Amino acid sequence: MARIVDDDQRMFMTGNEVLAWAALAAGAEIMYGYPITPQNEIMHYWTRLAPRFERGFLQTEDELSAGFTTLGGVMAGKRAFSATSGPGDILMQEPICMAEMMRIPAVWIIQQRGAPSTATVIYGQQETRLACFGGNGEGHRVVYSTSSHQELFDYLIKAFNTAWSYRFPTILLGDGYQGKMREAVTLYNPEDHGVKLVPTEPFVGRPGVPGVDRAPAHYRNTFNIEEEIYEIVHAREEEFEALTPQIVEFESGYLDEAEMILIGHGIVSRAIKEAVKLLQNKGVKVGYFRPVTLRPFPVEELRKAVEKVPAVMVFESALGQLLSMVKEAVGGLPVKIEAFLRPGVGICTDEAAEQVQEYLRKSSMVH
Amino acid sequence: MARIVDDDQRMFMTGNEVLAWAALAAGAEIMYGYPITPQNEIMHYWTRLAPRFERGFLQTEDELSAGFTTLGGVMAGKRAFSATSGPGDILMQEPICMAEMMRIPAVWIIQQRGAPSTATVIYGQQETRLACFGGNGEGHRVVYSTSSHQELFDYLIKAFNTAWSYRFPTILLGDGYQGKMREAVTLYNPEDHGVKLVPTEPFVGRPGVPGVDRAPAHYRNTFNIEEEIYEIVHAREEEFEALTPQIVEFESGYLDEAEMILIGHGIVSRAIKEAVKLLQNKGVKVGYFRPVTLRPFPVEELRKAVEKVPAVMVFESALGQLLSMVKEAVGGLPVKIEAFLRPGVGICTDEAAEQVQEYLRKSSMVH
Amino acid sequence: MHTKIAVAGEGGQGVQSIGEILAEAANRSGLETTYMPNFGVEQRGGVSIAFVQISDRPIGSPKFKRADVLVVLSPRSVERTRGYVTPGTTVIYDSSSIEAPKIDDMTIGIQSWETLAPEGFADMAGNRPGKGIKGEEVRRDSNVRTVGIPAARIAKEELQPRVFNILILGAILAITKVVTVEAAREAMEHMFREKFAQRPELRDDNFAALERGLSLVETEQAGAGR
Amino acid sequence: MHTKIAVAGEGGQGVQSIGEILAEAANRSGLETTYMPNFGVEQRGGVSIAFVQISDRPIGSPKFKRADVLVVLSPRSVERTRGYVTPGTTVIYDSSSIEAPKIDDMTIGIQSWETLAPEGFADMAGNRPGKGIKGEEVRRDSNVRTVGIPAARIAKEELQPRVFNILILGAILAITKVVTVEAAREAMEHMFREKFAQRPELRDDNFAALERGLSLVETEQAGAGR
Amino acid sequence: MENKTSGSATSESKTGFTTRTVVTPNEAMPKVWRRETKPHRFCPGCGHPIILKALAQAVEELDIQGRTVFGCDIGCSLLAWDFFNLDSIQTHHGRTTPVIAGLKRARPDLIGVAYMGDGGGYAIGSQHLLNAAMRNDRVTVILCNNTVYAMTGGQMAPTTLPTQKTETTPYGRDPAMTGEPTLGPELMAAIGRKGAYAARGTVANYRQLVKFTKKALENQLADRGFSFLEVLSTCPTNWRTTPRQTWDFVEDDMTRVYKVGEFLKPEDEK
Amino acid sequence: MENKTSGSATSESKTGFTTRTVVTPNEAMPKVWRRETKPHRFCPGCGHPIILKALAQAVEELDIQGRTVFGCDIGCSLLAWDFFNLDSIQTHHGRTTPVIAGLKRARPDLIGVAYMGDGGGYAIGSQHLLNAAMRNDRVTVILCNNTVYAMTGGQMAPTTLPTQKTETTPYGRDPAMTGEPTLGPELMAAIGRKGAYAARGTVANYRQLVKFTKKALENQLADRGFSFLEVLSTCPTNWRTTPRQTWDFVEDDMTRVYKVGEFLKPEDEK
Amino acid sequence: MTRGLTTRDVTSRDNKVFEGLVTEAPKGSWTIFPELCKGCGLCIEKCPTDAIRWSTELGAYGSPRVESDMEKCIVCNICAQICPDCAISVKRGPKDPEKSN
Amino acid sequence: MTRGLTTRDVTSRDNKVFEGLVTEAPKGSWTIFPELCKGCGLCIEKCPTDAIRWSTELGAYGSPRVESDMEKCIVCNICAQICPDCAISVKRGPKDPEKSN
Ligand SMILES: Cc1ncc(C[n+]2csc(CCOP(=O)(O)OP(=O)(O)O)c2C)c(N)n1
Ligand SMILES: Cc1ncc(C[n+]2csc(CCOP(=O)(O)OP(=O)(O)O)c2C)c(N)n1
Ligand code: SF4
Ligand code: SF4
Ligand code: SF4
Ligand code: SF4
Ligand code: SF4
Ligand code: SF4
Ligand SMILES: [Mg+2]
Ligand SMILES: [Mg+2]
Repeated sequence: MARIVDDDQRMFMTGNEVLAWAALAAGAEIMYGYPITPQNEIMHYWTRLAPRFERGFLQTEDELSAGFTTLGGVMAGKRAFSATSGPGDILMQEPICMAEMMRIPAVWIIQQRGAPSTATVIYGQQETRLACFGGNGEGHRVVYSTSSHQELFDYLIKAFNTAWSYRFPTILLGDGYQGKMREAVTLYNPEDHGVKLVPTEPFVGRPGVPGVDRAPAHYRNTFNIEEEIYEIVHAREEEFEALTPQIVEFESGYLDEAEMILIGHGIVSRAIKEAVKLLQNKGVKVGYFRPVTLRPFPVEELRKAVEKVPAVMVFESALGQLLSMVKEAVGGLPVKIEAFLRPGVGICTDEAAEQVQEYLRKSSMVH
Repeated sequence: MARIVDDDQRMFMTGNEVLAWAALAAGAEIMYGYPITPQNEIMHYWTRLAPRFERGFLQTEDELSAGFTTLGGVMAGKRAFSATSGPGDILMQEPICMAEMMRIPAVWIIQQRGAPSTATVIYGQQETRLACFGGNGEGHRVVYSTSSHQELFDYLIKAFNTAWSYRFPTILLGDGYQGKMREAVTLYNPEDHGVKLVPTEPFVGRPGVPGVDRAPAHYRNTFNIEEEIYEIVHAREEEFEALTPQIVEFESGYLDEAEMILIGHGIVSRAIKEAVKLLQNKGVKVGYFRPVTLRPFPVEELRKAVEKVPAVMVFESALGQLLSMVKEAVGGLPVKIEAFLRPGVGICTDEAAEQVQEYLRKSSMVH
Repeated sequence: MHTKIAVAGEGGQGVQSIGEILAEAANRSGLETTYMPNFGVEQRGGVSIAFVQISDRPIGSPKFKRADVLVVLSPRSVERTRGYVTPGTTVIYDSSSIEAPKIDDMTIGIQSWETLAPEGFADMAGNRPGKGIKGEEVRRDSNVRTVGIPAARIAKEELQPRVFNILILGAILAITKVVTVEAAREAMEHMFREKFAQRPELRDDNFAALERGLSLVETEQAGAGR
Repeated sequence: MHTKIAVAGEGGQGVQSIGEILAEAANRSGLETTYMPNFGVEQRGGVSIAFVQISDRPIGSPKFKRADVLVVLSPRSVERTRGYVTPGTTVIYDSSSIEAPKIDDMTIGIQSWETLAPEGFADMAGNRPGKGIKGEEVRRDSNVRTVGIPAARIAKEELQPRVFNILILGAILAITKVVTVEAAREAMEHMFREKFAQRPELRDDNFAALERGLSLVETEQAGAGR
Repeated sequence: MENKTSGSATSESKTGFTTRTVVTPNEAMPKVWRRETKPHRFCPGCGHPIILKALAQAVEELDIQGRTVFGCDIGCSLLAWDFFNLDSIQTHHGRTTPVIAGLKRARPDLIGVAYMGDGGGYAIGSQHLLNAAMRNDRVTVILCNNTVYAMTGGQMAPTTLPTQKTETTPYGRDPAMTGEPTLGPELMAAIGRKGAYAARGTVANYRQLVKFTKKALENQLADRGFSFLEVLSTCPTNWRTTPRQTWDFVEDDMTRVYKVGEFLKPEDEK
Repeated sequence: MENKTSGSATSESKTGFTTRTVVTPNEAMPKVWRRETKPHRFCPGCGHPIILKALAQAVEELDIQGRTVFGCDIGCSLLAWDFFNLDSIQTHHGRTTPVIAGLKRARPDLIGVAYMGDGGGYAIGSQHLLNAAMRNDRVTVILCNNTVYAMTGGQMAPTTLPTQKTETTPYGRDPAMTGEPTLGPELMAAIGRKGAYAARGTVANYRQLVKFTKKALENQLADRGFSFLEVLSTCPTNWRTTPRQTWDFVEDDMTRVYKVGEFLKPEDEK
Repeated sequence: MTRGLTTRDVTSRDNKVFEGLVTEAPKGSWTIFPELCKGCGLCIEKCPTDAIRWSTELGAYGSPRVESDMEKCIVCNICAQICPDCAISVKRGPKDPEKSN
Repeated sequence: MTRGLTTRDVTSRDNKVFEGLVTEAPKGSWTIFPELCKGCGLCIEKCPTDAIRWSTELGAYGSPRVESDMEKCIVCNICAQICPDCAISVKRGPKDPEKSN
């Protein structure tokens, strides 16, 4: 793969532009896409950059096609990816669930917008459940939720590596804010940072005549018998669980002695981290926990974090999607679960801090 | 509406045939559909019956079209419905989430099959999460999970009434077993059983010239500003919560003194109910709880049921979709949650009973 | 009372009709009944299985994994349905086309696939290194009764080949007594109303076959048992 | 140090450039910076807002609800951005096209929509009987500083109409000191490299406007304040 | 159309003619346009509202305002969701055809108009367009051909001209890689359903546009068959054109590739 | 093809000729058919495997077994997922075209064949088929026209003949309500991309079918353009026909509506 | 019927009026509606007699609007037909429409 | 590369052989493969000389298979071409292919 920058290079650019560069750095060979706000600029930058780096691009007739052409590209042995949002994300679930069943290591970037339906083109964390569990059920995929331009870059590279290491479709989950805002990022060649790109392999079209020199590769997603599906789903689940320690990622801080832990993912985690620092400066004992992988979800890690804490507060720009995951994860522990849910709108540092203080004031009055 | 039977009539037929009759009884005026196993026979019977009862039918080019033509039919003021399964269910989420946003009272029948991807055409409860929470997020819908042919009939009538009473898209969630098996059912005219059909109203095409005699009806699903979505989603949530006591349904039995409560929905609830009776006959103190509405989920009712019980066991033909909902619902209670998960395969009375006895034996050894 | 019956055979043998008549008759007798065909992606070919349950209390899953009565009408269907055999199962087979099925300790309870799939697909599926369903155990005690009925031969020689399945039905009724002969007759009258009306000789043929099936058991049962 | 700046004006006024230059300059000064335009479904029309944050610590949400510095360049943008005003906000406005904004107790903190939407859409949205965001409160104490700059007039009369926005930028720098003039100049050199190379007079015009904006504040600031 | 002049202030114009101020419902604006929502949300120089003006005029002339339902797509057509004094449904991207087709099946007495962009009609919704045409659904589809995905910022559409620069063809559309432009009415003519109507109009010829629009509606009124009208339109925002360039692009560049006229009339038959 | 006769038992046939038993790889079966998976899973008398025999023969004659990738749809075509000694991908219903088109873009050296039913191609996947044709994607699409949705039990397809009874047209297809049959190759010809190929073959004319299949592959080999082949096929299971009726339906009824032949040759151009 | 539906709360009558500047000439009158004119310039290019020019006054978006030179104008109505915003109204005939009533 | 992929575990060589019944006549030989013949009857209808008829033996699905009357057969190969299951092989020419080798 060609080096994309001479040396580490600090840039000030939009998140969508970062992603186009990250895909180049990750060695992505072809993008398949259909326009939808707020991810369009990934395509715009990619179509400008791709010819310079000899990468491919195909604009398709819809997201179904974008997703299925991506699967074709991956099965041809290429690092292929697509990007979408909102209503396009719904359609993309059809190819994603075929990728789950057939273990096709395709990569998707999802920049969440408002929901449900066409809603707004701007921002939200309302596609979290869809990104993690979309499709007709029980497939396995990896979902990284990023919070900064640097993470967009780092984790898109990682997403390709995860996909091709474990053969689970992999999603990078961002949002419209991340796509459209500008902030600083350092672009680099992965090898300069000791990151090796996991090699790809063709599923079909390998050398040799099938049936003569080698067995033909026969891929399918249909089964005739109920018990086959039972076996496949269970086997996948076991494999996914076994791999979880390798894949799962989270970030936390100030957990010791915390009276409350703030939980948030993606860009909201920036606000809660800052809020925690703010409160700590004021002497308020609070910590934070941020799942970086939403699938697999850092269940054990979260349980450990909240074990000794009286309460957590979940922050999300959604009506309780992360909240569901948290509730499920901490089930059985005595921790009280509060939530600050702002479907479709951003959460600022100040208001996060205010919410926590308000809660602590009220609950101390009760005690 | 024409009477569909002279008098209550006991029949022995397949579930898909029951549904065609139920739609007639519910006064459904037009069906839009695309073939997919295991729901095809609904269409087959409907196309045979519809002309006799002057109802309409349109076979479309795909499920997207089936869903969106259904929305057109409903907005024209007709009781319109569609039916699907599996991969078609994924596609149907696009129109369903438009229905959520625009409060279009369309009715869908979903006969679950194996998952993920094309999988099997037979059976599963793996589309439970999709049926309840599909789409790009946070829309509101009502989901009834049926367990017998009689319920298919009763609840499809109810589904139309719920949809048109509250203007939430409504789903009747069955499965391939229910669709394909034969058992006894009593068909009746709703009015004979005191069931009134909620009247419909056109969204568009009402009498009068818009802008002259009356205001035009302008429906949209797109908003320009983040805060609008915030408001809409929150307002819907409040409304849905307020309506929950009216809509929510569950079934339970033998809860008193139970050492364990068995939880299951849909056809699996038949097995657990029978298992409970079997065990009770043997003197084992167990009860059961079955959510009939999966959305809204009977959270309060379940919490009340399990409050004083040491353990519950969730049974489902899926990898933990109902389990997630149960975990979320009972969060904070000290109850232990066990599960018997059989993705894509049926659960029999005997094995349910065995599982419970096994668990109770083991846990009594521990005590 | 709760009887689980599986009837298995080749596509053209009319096993689904047997299941349907049994279920219809039970339903008419006021019993709880479910009938379910198996189905897969293919339209034709392979072993066809009918699952019937008849009970005096509500029925759980419409499929089951152990049969009280297993009827097998072709060699392939024997292979396909071994898994349904459990201690206590009565196996009824067509002794004119199948050797007495070897039911021994090793075959009882073995995991097998339920399917109507044509060979290639189903075999391939069976060949996968399946790990079996959790909690499944091979049962080692066997208490299985087998009854051979030379149904194909008798149907061909004495009656008509096409009433083969009704002859089997008669035998099932005689052996299991899950429904009365009258109920079965009524069910047939109801289900084949139009056909019987058009061609009354069909009624006679079928009812003769039913009788012959019933009487066959009385004469041959002892010999075929194990 | 954490400064939240919102710049609002009509589509053609170059508010996004102001935001971009500020952000670029801050970034070049080694500060944490985010810049975000607002965007909606339409391609054009309506009030355009640039959101910039400059801080010495990591930044949370790239949008915010209360601005430390609010720059409003057209009458419509005053209406649209009232909600960003909070005690402590500095409001900079173009006094040649806008009357001194009436900032009173009642307008501070009022909920308004962030949008670049053309009138019809946005107005309609504003007209909806919105219930506001929970936890929102109208703040009653006001401690707002307003600074009027006759930027449009000066740009037209003394400079070029097209450097109107850079003149405003100069004023922002003078008033807020969020970044140094040198940093802003460097940012412009970087961002307009190609344009400046092609038409060097552009550089001179822009830098002149920047200077004029800086100097303007020194002379007019006191008068415009409230 | 009554034009109440409710206020007037007279001034001498530079050219010597009198200029008065009148306050009026504006009779240049069709009554079917909802005045309350004007000025509308389309960009300056956008062709969409010209198409919608022709539609309004046709509805007015055919006197079907009381039974016409207007459906618009996602794409700039959505900006028309409250544009008319017509019952209107804004649908999903590409899905206006099935929504209106479904409505028409349920209420054949209504006149269903499905309005969409070239991306919505020829790309993501092409299965619906094609199959509604095949079924000869009694609906009127009007498709705005502006050679780009306008609302998302100007990406290549199926109608983008060869060598045309867009956000996803920054070096110009290369037909060898992305194909030649889609010709909708020609395709409809090839499908050639009995009683169907297919034409291509242009915002550069307003009179003809009204005529084609009327025919596309009349065909539905007469219950003859599917009606399809593509209209060559403008998007100065994404084209980044001056008014002169805008017209040149429509009248020269586009018209070279897209022939204006009627391609299938209800009388024709295959 | 070598035909090793590894065992033989001779008997006198009734007509006086000798009948021997041979054990052989069966040279009537193309080498590209995977013997291990035969007998295949299609019903007795199904036309699918005849089409797949022609495909195998064409692949063999063009000597491209080593670089052909076979994609099949959901529909009875999925039964071919392990049919060939070819790398094969069974995809989703209607999505074979994009999977193979995506593969071809990524690996232009491969020969991509997308095989599907008439439901998969003309209904749920029609946007893909249409747009791949518009883009002139260098893939070969082979579509089995059996006038029904076969795998789901025989519902109306876009290709169902007028008055034909299916599970969803129990009283016969009424073109006034459901449209006339879809004519695929004719549509492709109307799109008329330079270098594209469109033809309709029939299982009733095997030699011609092989010829058309070869041309559809050669066109991709020559990198000229999109290649489309519809094949009139049989579905005795859902038609509920005897062998005689099966042939009559294909050769008479279907061929009256569906003309067999080549509709667009790479030389032709629009 | 509007429970929870996303329909606008609109009055049934659509009575909005616009302010128009009518310039009258013997051939007819030409009216511009400044609050509607977005200054797209399309009419300028379409006028067969080059009668339309930019005004110094502003239109709907704070951008310049157009005006017509009635010496040149032949009241052909093309500008009005083509205006995407219905910002022009052209009337042939009697100098003052009011007087003719 | 097959970690977790739903590909079949197949041997690379495809060596399966079938049992064929060859009937030889002077014009050539006609082979039926009983385990492949599903008894669809398509060949019977297509044979130009009505040479094919039902056999009393069973084929692949336990349904009757076909056989050819070599008196009538003109070894035109149509039946073989049309057989969906490749259950027929036809060879023109020397009575015994083995002898000709
Ligand atoms: C399923 C889905 N995919 C993509 C989008 C994003 N989207 C919104 S508008 C649009 C482009 C519309 O282009 P066109 O149909 O040509 O209409 P125009 O804006 O050009 O008038 C797209 C792709 C969406 N809203 N939904
Ligand atoms: C998205 C989706 N919708 C529907 C189906 C159900 N389905 C499976 S096969 C089939 C019919 C296929 O018909 P056709 O494409 O004509 O192929 P044939 O079986 O006739 O060869 C359908 C509708 C599916 N699997 N996926
Ligand atoms: S972006 Fe183009 S199509 Fe959309 S409103 Fe503006 S000019 Fe019209
Ligand atoms: S159902 Fe029809 S198309 Fe499918 S395999 Fe059987 S004969 Fe062939
Ligand atoms: S066409 Fe209309 S909007 Fe455009 S400049 Fe002329 S009058 Fe103004
Ligand atoms: S009416 Fe005709 S001549 Fe007069 S300004 Fe308009 S276009 Fe020009
Ligand atoms: S065509 Fe083939 S399968 Fe059918 S009967 Fe003839 S030999 Fe047998
Ligand atoms: S080879 Fe020709 S003549 Fe001989 S059986 Fe076959 S079709 Fe008939
Ligand atoms: Mg467009
Ligand atoms: Mg078909």
